[in-house]
Amino acid sequence: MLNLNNIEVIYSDVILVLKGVSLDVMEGKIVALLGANGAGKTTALKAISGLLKTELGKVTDGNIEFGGKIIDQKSPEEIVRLGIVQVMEGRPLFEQLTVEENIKVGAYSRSDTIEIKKDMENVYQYFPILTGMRHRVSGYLSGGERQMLVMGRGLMASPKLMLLDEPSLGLSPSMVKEIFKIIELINRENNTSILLVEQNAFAALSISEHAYVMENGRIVLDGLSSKLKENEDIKEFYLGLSQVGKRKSYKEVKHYKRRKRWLS
Amino acid sequence: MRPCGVFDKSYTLDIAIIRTWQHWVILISALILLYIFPLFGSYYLISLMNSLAISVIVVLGLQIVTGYCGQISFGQAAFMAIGAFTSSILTIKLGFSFWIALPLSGIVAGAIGIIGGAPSLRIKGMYLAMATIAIHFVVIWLILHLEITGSFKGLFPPPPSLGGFEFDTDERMYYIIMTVMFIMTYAARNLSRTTVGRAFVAIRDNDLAGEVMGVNLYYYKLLAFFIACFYAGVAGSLWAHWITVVDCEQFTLIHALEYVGMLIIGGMGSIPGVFFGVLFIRILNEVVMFTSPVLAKALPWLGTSPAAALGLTAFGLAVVIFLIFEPRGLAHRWEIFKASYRLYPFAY
Amino acid sequence: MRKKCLIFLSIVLTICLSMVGFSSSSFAKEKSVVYLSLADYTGPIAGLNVPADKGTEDYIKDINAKGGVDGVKIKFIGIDTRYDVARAVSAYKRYRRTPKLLVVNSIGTGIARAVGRLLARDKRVQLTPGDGEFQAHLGSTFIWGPAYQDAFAASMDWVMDDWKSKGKSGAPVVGYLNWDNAYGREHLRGGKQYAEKLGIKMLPPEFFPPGTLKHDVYLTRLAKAGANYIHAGGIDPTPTNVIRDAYALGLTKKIQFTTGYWGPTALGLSVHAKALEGIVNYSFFLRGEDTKMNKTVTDLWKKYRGSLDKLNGVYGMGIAWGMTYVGALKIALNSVGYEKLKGVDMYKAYQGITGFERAGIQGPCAYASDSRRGSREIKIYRVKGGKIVPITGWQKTPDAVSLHKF
Amino acid sequence: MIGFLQQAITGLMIGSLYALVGVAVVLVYKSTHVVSLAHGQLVAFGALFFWLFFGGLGIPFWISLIPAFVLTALMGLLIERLALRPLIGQPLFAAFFMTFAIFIVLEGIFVLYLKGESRALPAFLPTGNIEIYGISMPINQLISFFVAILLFIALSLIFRYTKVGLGMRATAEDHRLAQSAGVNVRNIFSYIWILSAIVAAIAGIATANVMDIYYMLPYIGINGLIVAICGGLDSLPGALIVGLFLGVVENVGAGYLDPIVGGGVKDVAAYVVLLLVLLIRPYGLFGLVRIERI
Repeated sequence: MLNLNNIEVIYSDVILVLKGVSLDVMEGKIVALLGANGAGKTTALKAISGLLKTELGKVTDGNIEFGGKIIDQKSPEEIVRLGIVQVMEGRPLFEQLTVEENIKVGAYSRSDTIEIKKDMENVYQYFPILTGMRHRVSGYLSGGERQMLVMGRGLMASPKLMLLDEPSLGLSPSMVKEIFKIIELINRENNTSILLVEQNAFAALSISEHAYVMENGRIVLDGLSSKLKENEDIKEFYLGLSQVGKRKSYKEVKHYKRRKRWLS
Repeated sequence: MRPCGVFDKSYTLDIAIIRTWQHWVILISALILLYIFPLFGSYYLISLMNSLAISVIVVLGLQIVTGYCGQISFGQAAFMAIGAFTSSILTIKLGFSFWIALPLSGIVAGAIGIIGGAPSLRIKGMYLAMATIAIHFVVIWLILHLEITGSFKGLFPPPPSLGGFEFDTDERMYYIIMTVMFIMTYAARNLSRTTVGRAFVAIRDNDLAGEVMGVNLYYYKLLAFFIACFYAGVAGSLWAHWITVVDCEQFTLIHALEYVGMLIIGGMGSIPGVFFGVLFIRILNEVVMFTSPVLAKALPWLGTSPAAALGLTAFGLAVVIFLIFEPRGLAHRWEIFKASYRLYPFAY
Repeated sequence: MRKKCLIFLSIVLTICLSMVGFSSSSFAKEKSVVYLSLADYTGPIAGLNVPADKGTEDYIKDINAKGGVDGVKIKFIGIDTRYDVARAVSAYKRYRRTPKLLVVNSIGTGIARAVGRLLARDKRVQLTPGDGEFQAHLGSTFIWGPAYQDAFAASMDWVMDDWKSKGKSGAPVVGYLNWDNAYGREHLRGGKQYAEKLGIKMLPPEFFPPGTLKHDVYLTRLAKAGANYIHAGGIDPTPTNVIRDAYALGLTKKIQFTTGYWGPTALGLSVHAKALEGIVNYSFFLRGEDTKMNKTVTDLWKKYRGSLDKLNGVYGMGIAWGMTYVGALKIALNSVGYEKLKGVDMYKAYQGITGFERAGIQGPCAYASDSRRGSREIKIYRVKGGKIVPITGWQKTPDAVSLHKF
Repeated sequence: MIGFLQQAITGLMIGSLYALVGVAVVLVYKSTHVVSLAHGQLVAFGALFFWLFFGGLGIPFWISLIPAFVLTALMGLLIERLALRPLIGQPLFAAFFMTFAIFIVLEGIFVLYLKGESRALPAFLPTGNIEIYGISMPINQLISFFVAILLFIALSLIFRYTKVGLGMRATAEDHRLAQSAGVNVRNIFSYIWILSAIVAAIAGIATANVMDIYYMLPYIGINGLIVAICGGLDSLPGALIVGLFLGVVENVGAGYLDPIVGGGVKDVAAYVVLLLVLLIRPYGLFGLVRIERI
């Protein structure tokens, strides 16, 4: 459904961030995108959702295809209309707006009032906590509530593809569990494809079907999540397990890292 | 960008304002040309040069507070008024000579500028800009309503004199104004490479970060206002003794806006930019002045004399065009030109 | 984009420069003298200057068309100063060394004072509005008509007459409302003393900044202090605006408003005829219906401007300036000839033009070696039925300038 | 006491006009983060356009409102498109200077058109005064006062209950976030400028109704800016309250201080208020304090 074909992204005409990234997201599937900080995961998401343009970034090579249409020159709101919603990192909210208004903004690109009402009820079903705070100003929500609100807002655009950027960041383990449960639920019930960027590789690999690993602006590894989970390197770096399942010391990791690289 | 083959072999050389002998030649010949200008320049050109130089001094001050220190000020015209009136009061009522009144009026304007700059400690950006506009009106109102400033009648300061020699014509004033302008330019140019200048730039780029790094915000912000208003005060004093009549109708908000426009067109944070900006706006003004009678004849619906209206529009449009197409001002163009000249025939 | 912009700018610049060349080369080789008008054509006093300078310009055009003054053509230059002293000074400096620049008409009290010093040094004639200080100091400045204070004093005479004719006893209370600048205060320097000598009770004067949009505060204060008459100053449309506000407050019924020379002209009348009904206006030049009766004025207006409906009384004043200038030029040319003609000669000529008649637009010229007054007569008008009609004939103004120590 | 109340009520009437201009400035700031002086000219040109149709051509009141609004809105739109949009991404004060420059450009055109004359709108509101407890109020000013209040309520309703209003509020918070939520931010900018230009035009017509179209009319924009800044720039109720307050301060100040200091208080009252507000509460009386991070 979504294909990134060898895209290259440059910020303010100088900084080359993505150096030829290709990835595919199939319809109705959850795809995970893993990688260290600064690998270019968020940039890839922004390239898809069109938000790059607001940050002086540009897709200079390759193209992004969504449902057969090339979308890399489209504006963010057009892309939303096509059915791609990005749930940004850091859970940004419209803090002066109430919870309900925040959710309503999510449906801004739609004009089918009845459907919107239905979707709104749907969102409240997914996130029952939000029902009680409908008219509260959203700036005072807690981290987990914010994450739910942000995802709920994303859902309101009735997306075919959701780009989730680190939904588990800074949440308690139980909350992370809940969030991931809901992600799966959304995927299953609405048949929404999900591209998930995560640091919590274990959780991401558990719910996703397919996964990509990025480093330094390149995709360095990809495959079925179940397979990747078994991959030694992944275990090393993302799951924090040594070959025999023991924790390794930091020193060894450094040593190993210097020695072995996937690329370059 | 250094010319090819010129290297700085010592720190002194690195921070020198004038680096090569070619610079010296250009500087000295330009100075000579400047000083012998009255011998062949027409009367009108000399008076234009005088007003240009006074504007340059005012905009230099603005460059320091806005271009270097990042504190937007629309109060320059008001502080010029303070300088002009201080100088007039000192010479007329207290019998000071012009030569003492000139720096004193700068200091008085600077001191009042510190009060005027006080809001900058709490606010910045357009809040500060609006505050300086407010200060402008309050200052002008005070001048109009105080007895000592001659109230609505204005004051008539005498032309400066030195040992019986009266600087009472534009040609004679020219030398004083040019010399003062030269000194002020040198001082401003020098300032930008000292600790103070660097502190200003730090405050401009990020005042909080600057404070964390040990720049005393209050001190340097107020210092920037003091210097800017000092410049304005000196310019005001020169203006007063050149025109020999001051009243507050000479210092309006439009003038203050014009100074800021000059700064934008010239380029923020650059001393040569000040000259470019002042020249550009003044020449534009004169061109409009000259062409408007012709235009009025060609297009009768423009009215009897559209000069003022067209002048405003031309000035505004110039600022608009520069903000869109060349936000770094003429100084930036000048740098590009210099660099390409030095590197010729290579591209870089 | 940038390139286009540069090209555009350079085209504009070349056009402008060529125009500069064109306009400077058009200084004729024929015998000509220059009349410079530093006037505000677009600011607060434009309502006065534009029609007035049109009058001068048309009159000069007419004289030139008839072959000039003894073969000498007059060049009229009007500079828009926008009520800005700095601009006026630099504009004068531009023309300071122009040969045969004899007279500078500097409109605006602040401008007159700033440029006046330069003109005195250059020994050139300066014409200026009714600022009494010049009369008191006798520089090389001549005022257009009676000084402001003289005319104000004359209006106080009328106030006393009016008060008595209404059969009221006691002293009338007069309020004064004017601009917060030099011009606005000039009337009182001498005028106040005169009024008090007559036994009029003057309220503390009210001043407001030029360009104020609403005048309710001042008007209500004066009304509350019991003013029977209010002098509304400023230059049209300011007095019109003041009276408009008074009308909205319902004050015009109780209080008689008076205005000065620059009070409601055709401009104000065309905008607020209803509010202005009944107000009194004193003037040293013909205005309103009187202007339309004056053949000189109407002929010139018809010739250059068209329909009489839009004729403004101030246009006539402009013609009077032109007439005085031509009259003085004749005297000067007779005495020294064209080649030697200088500002000083014109200065002497202006002093010697005493009693000069200007087609009845203004009283006989009162310029003399000890007088700077353009005339000493004023006429009092009243707005009736949307028209400015005279209610008195020419009256001689008292000398109020001498009552103030300048 | 009656005198004081009279002054205050007169001030309120004038203040409602300031408030309208302030509201127009706040509208633009809220969504685009541009502090605009150009609104002074929108006010003046709004009044001028209305005069052209109503006074000049003699078209009935309600019909001539339409072209006046359309033309002013077009002007607002052009300012946004041609001058401010290219500045996106540049420092905030570039946009601030830009509005100053636009103010000057339009000032030139305005002055060129008026040539120092003034234009009065034919009376379209009933004239005369109402007297309540000895306080007289001109009816036309009273009407424009209520128009201002109604307009303010209408704007608040638009903001609260319509989709576009929601989009505007969302845009005001965070441009990027709004974009990612599918709000067409550029369209919102255009709508905002149109809306605020229409508010400015209404302010212009209301102002011109009591004070004529005069060369000083655009300078009401500075008062509007003061109102907006004192109110906190992003608060509509703030603009309303401060606007009314400023009108009262000006009038009462002029009424009681003028005889003491010798006139001209009206000229500086607004600026003194601004300075005081900025010194006491730098981000306005009703504004949100933004926390700055390095």
